[in-house]
Amino acid sequence: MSLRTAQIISLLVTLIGVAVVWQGSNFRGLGNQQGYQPAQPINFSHKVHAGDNQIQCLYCHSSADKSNVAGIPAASTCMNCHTKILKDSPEIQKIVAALAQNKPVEWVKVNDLPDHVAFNHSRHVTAGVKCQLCHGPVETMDRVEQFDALSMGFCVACHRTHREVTLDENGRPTVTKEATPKRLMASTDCSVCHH
Amino acid sequence: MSNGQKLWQIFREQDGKPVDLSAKSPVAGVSRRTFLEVLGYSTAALTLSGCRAPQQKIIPYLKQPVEFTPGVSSWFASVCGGCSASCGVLVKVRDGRPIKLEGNPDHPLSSGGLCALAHGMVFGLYDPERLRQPLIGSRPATWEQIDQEITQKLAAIKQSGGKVRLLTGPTTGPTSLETIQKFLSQFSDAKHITYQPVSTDAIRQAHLRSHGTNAIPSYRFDKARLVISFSADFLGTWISPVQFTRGYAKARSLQNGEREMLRHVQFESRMSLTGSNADTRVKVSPAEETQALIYLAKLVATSNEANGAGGTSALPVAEQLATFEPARLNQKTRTAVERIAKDLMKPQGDGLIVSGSADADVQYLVNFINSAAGNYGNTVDLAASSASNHSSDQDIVELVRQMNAGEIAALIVSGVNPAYDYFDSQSFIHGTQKVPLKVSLNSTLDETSSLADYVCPQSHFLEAWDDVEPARGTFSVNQPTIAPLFQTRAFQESLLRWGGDGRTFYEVLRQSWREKLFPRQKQYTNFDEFWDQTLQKGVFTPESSAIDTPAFKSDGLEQTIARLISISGDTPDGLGLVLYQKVSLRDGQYANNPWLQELPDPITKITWDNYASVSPRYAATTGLEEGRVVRISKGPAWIEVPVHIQPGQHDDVVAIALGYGRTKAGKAGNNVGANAYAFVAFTEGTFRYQTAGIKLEKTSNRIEFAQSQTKDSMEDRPLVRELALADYTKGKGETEEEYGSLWSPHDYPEHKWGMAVDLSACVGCAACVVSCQAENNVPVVGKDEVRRRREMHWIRIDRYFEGDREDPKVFYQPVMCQQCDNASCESVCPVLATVHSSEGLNMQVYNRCVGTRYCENNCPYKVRRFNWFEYPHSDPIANLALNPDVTVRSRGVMEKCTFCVQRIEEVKIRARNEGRAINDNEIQPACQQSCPANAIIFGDLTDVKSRVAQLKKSGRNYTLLDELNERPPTSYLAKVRNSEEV
Amino acid sequence: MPNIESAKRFTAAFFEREEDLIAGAAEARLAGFEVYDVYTPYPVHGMDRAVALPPSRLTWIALLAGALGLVFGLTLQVWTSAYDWPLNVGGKPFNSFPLFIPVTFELTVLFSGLIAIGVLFARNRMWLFSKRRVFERVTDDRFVLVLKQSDASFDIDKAQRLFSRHHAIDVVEGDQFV
Amino acid sequence: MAVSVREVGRVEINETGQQTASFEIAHPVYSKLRSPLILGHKSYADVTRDICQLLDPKPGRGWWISFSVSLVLLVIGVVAAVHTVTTGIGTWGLNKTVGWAFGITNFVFWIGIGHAGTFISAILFLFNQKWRTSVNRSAEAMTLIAVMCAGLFPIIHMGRPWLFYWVLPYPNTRGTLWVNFRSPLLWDFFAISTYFTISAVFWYLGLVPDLATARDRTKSKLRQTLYRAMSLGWNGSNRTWSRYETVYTVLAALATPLVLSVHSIVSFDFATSLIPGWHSTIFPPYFVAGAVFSGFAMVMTLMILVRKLMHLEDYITAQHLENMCKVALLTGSIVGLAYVTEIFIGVYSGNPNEIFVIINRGLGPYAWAYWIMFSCNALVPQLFWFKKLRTSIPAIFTLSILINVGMWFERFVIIVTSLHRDFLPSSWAMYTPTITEVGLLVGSFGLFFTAFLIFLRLFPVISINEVKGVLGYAKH
Repeated sequence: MSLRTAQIISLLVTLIGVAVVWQGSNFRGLGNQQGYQPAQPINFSHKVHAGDNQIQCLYCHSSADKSNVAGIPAASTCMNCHTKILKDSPEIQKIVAALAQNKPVEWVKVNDLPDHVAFNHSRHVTAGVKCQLCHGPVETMDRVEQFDALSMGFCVACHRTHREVTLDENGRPTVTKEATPKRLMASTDCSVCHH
Repeated sequence: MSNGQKLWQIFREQDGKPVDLSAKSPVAGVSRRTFLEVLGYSTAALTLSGCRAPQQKIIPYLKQPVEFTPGVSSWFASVCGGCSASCGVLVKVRDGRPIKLEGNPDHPLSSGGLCALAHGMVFGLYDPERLRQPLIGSRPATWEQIDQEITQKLAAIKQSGGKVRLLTGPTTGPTSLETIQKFLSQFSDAKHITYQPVSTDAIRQAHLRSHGTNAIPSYRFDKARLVISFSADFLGTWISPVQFTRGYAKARSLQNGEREMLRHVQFESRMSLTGSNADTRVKVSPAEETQALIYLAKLVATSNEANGAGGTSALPVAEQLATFEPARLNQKTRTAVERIAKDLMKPQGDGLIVSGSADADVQYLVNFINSAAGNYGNTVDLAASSASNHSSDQDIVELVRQMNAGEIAALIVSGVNPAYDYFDSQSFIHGTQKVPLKVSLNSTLDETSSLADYVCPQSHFLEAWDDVEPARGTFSVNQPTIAPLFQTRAFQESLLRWGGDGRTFYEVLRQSWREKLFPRQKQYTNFDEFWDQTLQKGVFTPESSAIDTPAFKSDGLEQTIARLISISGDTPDGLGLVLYQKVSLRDGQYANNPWLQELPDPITKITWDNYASVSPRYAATTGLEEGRVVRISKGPAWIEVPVHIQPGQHDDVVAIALGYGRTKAGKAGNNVGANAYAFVAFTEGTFRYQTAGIKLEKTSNRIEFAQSQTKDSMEDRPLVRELALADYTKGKGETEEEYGSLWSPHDYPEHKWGMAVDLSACVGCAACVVSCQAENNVPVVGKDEVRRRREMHWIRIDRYFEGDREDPKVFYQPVMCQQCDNASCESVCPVLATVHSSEGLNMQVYNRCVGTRYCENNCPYKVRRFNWFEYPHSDPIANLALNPDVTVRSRGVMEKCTFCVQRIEEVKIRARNEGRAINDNEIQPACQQSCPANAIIFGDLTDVKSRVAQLKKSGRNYTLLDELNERPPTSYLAKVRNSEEV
Repeated sequence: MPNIESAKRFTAAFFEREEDLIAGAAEARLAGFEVYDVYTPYPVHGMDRAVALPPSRLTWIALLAGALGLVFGLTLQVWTSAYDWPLNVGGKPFNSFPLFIPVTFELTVLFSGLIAIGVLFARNRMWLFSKRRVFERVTDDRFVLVLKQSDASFDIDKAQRLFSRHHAIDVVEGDQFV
Repeated sequence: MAVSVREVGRVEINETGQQTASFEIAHPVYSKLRSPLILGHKSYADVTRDICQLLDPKPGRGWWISFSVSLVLLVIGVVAAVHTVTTGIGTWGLNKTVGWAFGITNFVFWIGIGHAGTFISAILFLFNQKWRTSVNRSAEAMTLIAVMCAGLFPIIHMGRPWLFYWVLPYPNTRGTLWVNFRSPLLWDFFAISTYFTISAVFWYLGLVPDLATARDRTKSKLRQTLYRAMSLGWNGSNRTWSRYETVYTVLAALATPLVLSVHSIVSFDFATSLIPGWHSTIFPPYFVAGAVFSGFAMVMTLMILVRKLMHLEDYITAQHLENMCKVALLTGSIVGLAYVTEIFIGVYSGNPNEIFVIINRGLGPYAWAYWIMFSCNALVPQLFWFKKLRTSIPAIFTLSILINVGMWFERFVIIVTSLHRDFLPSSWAMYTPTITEVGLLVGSFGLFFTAFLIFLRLFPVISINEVKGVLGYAKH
């Protein structure tokens, strides 16, 4: 092994080291479900409902502004419209059947936080945080996928900038306004989410 | 009912209640614990990359109920079914699961307090060992079968006119009683027998004699200024402990600048929770106790006030008493009695004498003194007499006789377990064999149920409708907060079925309320409105037509006194046995509840066991050591229990707790301790819990107690600080020394949570411990682990004995995490798993903790608890009791009190969503909420007007271990004893 | 130092005693020979002077490395604890400087030591399986003096005489040192 | 030995026109007073042979017996460790009051042992103590192994050891949540890893020339490849030597404060906390002295075994052992002084908690441990005042073992007696070790001896080149 090779190797090592430190915060750890896009029992399209037909998120996810969970609409909610619209489509028939057999639809959970995280939808919704901030451009998704890593880093990215956060054209969160008054800050106390 | 899933099905069908698995319900997919596990093994898992968390399902409603939001807790006012005291409770229901009981502040009796037992009830609901369907013999059966067979057999009895007996515990609900009567009325010879293993029947009988009313008065400790208790454990287990503790604490409170307080004198032979709180505790043997009482009666009867006061019929017995000489009493006791006799008579009516004695004669004498002192109508209230704890010892004895004589055709048992706790259980068991039809309505296959032909498990009180009238004129409805988990039904339902009544008990209940109670109020014209209001308020008190107290009847008093004098004189000294109940297990009905089993006894700090308490001197003279197993016997009755050396106990007395030694309680309760009921005697129409002349022999075995505290003394350290009322009123008090700091403290812009613990109020009842356990998913570790000093309770109550071990002063000190500003635990954690919040909380992040236990070592208060093992959370039913707002901790992480941060966050979020500030007292940690004595006050220190901030200004305020300069926002208010000096 | 490639022919003398070696080397140098290098089984003190080897500059490198470690350690701690994400730990100030000293010290030593030795290895071309000519028994009990025959003017007899005067037991000539 | 060359710049041209330079060599002056360090009038070749021949031949019975014994111990330890990690720390005797006991005791004990090696090689090197040459190699090896043993315990004793890497300040997906640089445990982590790295490097550097020697002698192909790889093409060139010595000195200079820092920092685990009996400013010097004390005791034990096992009596002479005894005597007396000072200060402070700890140690339930510690560490070393004992091998052997026992108990006493009765009597508790913990202690010794025996077979036990350097010492 010559001096040359030794130099090359040591150079590589250094580069890798730098890369690790630089990119470390983007590594994908266990439980990172980003891009998770499971098949659902009913082929429901958010694009059609939230996108094309402009139905408000809260119409179906009605507890998002009251509870820690956003809530999945009851089958009855679907039938509010679908008794008239597309009542014959096979997908709708599934819901009809579910109601008939008194057997609720078992949706597959897409955005699933670890059990040691207590996330409260209502606080974020009432604080004016857009759903898309975490869930991404759902109104463009035919089948919903997990838009962001939803890692702790993702959460504190907003919480640590005590400012209002909005989305840029790519639907990426961006810090816009100046710092809001101190007492309205998003807290970074561990116990806000971990208890 | 095999798995959790089915259970939810039932749920859905019956109630249309939610099945929201997205909430952190342990039955859904990955529980918190499993997740932490996964997280834990992440290093391993990372290598097999791309592995995902298991797929989780969300199951929404079919039809959205309007009043209900998933993930938001709703509260229902109801009644605690733990004992017949029937305290008012609020049931916290989350996603269809009742997960917590809390005191109902609007309830006139318990007024927001709750006892340890009540907090354990939630666990009872999800006890996996409850019967899940009716049984015929031991075979599972359907209700149809059961109803059919039983109705047939009852019909036959109706023809033959055989005796039918319904044996229940004390029942206060008007509708329930009505149902029972209606059911029994169909038989020619039927009787409802109420039975209590530990009864207060003597009081009832005494009042029958003294006032001609068949009642147990309600004692108004809140009105009393002087309480004289003859071994009545009214703070622990006697009649209605929560109500009494509330009143007692109220009358002793110094939190609002009061300058005087109730004075409490206790005469007792063993060290009871109540006695340990007394201002003056006089240690007497049972025989001396009786003499002391007679002596008091003498002084009262012969005092001028009594005669001057007229009204009382003191005079007839005055002469008889005048001749009495309390030969047994030592000087100390005499002076104590003389002193209280003086105070008792002036001013009239604010004294209160209570006695725990099961001797009707003694109680009669007590009534005499109370009436002579003019306490009736003031501190002793017959008008609102207590309906709870009504039972007749005579009746069950008679029943057992008849059973053995083969006279009973049908025996229906509901909610009682005589096969275990009847003093002569053998003859009861033997008797049952002669009863053709034995039906048990108990909810578990306990000692009695296993003897029955038919077991028709009744629902848990959280699953059923009921009504109660614990005190005359105080009505509550007990509403179900969850559909029955199993195929069970309320015992009233069963009786209705068998009585051929087609209605549901709910209908019966509404109807009887419409007919009986609705008319007794004017506020509402519409019954439904009245009904809803009552349900929401949790209590209904009609305008009572005032009943004036009947006059004291002294006929027979002389014989009584004569007898008492003779027995108290004759009974030989020598070893006597005193049987008592523990605050945790009471009569043993809930022995299968591990929360209660693991609750350290307030006095001995021993868990998972009962034992024979003896005095230090007795132990020394007979060479007994702690834990030495002894055989105690009297006649045929014998028991083998370990010895516990109890400071402050009388030398001639051995005390053993009842309620242990269950054989068919369940996994947790079986064979814990030994059954002492065999020592109960039935004399003069009442069960007696004291016997003289027992034999005590050492055995060769010795055991180690599972004890949460082994050191009794404070080692002369100023841990619990004490003031005499005299000094306190003179303004003497603590002056907190301010220690300097090397650096400027951090600022707490928004809130600064703080707590004050009033040691003067705290009676050490340990309700907070179980409340905390229920709220924070604190695991149960079992006897061996407690033995290894690894119990997990987040709040503990330190108990210290000071002074002469034969007659010590007792101190209680609840210790939870003090949330120190300069927390020594935080700076040593290498991974920042415990840091300080911007609101002054000492946060503990379970998922960050790697378990070095350095914080535990460095915590001077030793309040941190480590998960030594993976504590079991495998049972899907038991897991339903878990609080979804609190992470279930995995093996290897540290945990501790967080001031119930989940509650703080909940209220903060609510307030912010509503855009308002948080009100003082809006946030209550579990310990504060349930404290019957209001000893714990929590609040925001940045708000100078908050109650806690005010209390910290008090002269009694001090910081535990302040010399360490940990600067905790938690502080203590010094204990004040109502005496001249400490 | 002479670069290895240019050394074409060499003369090596083997000695048994370090005194002979030192004397031989020193004299050879003064006599105008170009001492290529000296090979010994253990570090012979005074050798550097005998062949006029300048003192090593590695000490300075170690010093700089240490300084680097110090700065790195201190920055890391102050930045992470006081600027990047300040947390209230036990009520202590965000920048708890005194508590940062131990780690700073350790990092200083670590950097200094590792870098120094790294440079040493690089400078001496020491790495795994690095191959270099090793003289017979030089790692045992022989002392070897190697003269470079850089040009024709090299007087082999004179060298021979010089060697034998210092009791050299053997003299070899060779091509292509490396 | 020093040879100084004095030049007389005299260059003359003789008749033949040839240049001749003449000068004299000042020969070194050897002391007649010093006794030789190495016995048996060894030549360079003898030294090489003596040391290297220990490597090639198949190991003897003595080695195999001791190896299999220590291997068994090691297996016991592994079982205990696996049991602990899979079942939980609950398998230990700890409780809510005593959070540390055996685990940390072993940790501090082994770290202490790990101090002698670097002390000998670095500090004695700087003080130019020639006698170190025949012991430093194995002493350093011992250090490394001991530090390995020590390093295992903080990891095993964690509740979730698989997450130990969380103490590293690396960028992560938690918004980069860093670590707590205020925690002595973190200091430990840095101190120990640094200490291990530097010691390893230092040891290896000293090893390189000897590996070259071994490379040039060994017959076995395998060994040859190994030594070739590790000797980094060493050829004894003087340029290499001169840089080598510079760096060696630099490392020695760095290692010296490092040795002192490591145990000071370990002592901070206790000193910076507020537990009475821990919270004490005397700890750093007291711990360092203790560490060197125990370290030397262990070196003596090992050296006595080694010289017997490998017939190195000529190299590791009574003189070496006597010198080490003297060091042990010094450090032991410092430790004894520390004990007394602790008692004095504890009582003098007037702090009731401190006073209580002193009493509780001497008379409490763990008094037996305290008195074992006191007699073994404060009294036993005093015997080294007698030259008879300093020079009798069996005596040294027994005493050194006693000292090791004592030093283990010192850590046990400090940790357990301080914890089990602290501020609130309500939480007072007793600690009794479980079989698992004992297994771990035994296992750590197993690891220690297994590794050391392997070292004996693999590397020159004595620094060949350094010994050659001192052969002339006291020669005439």
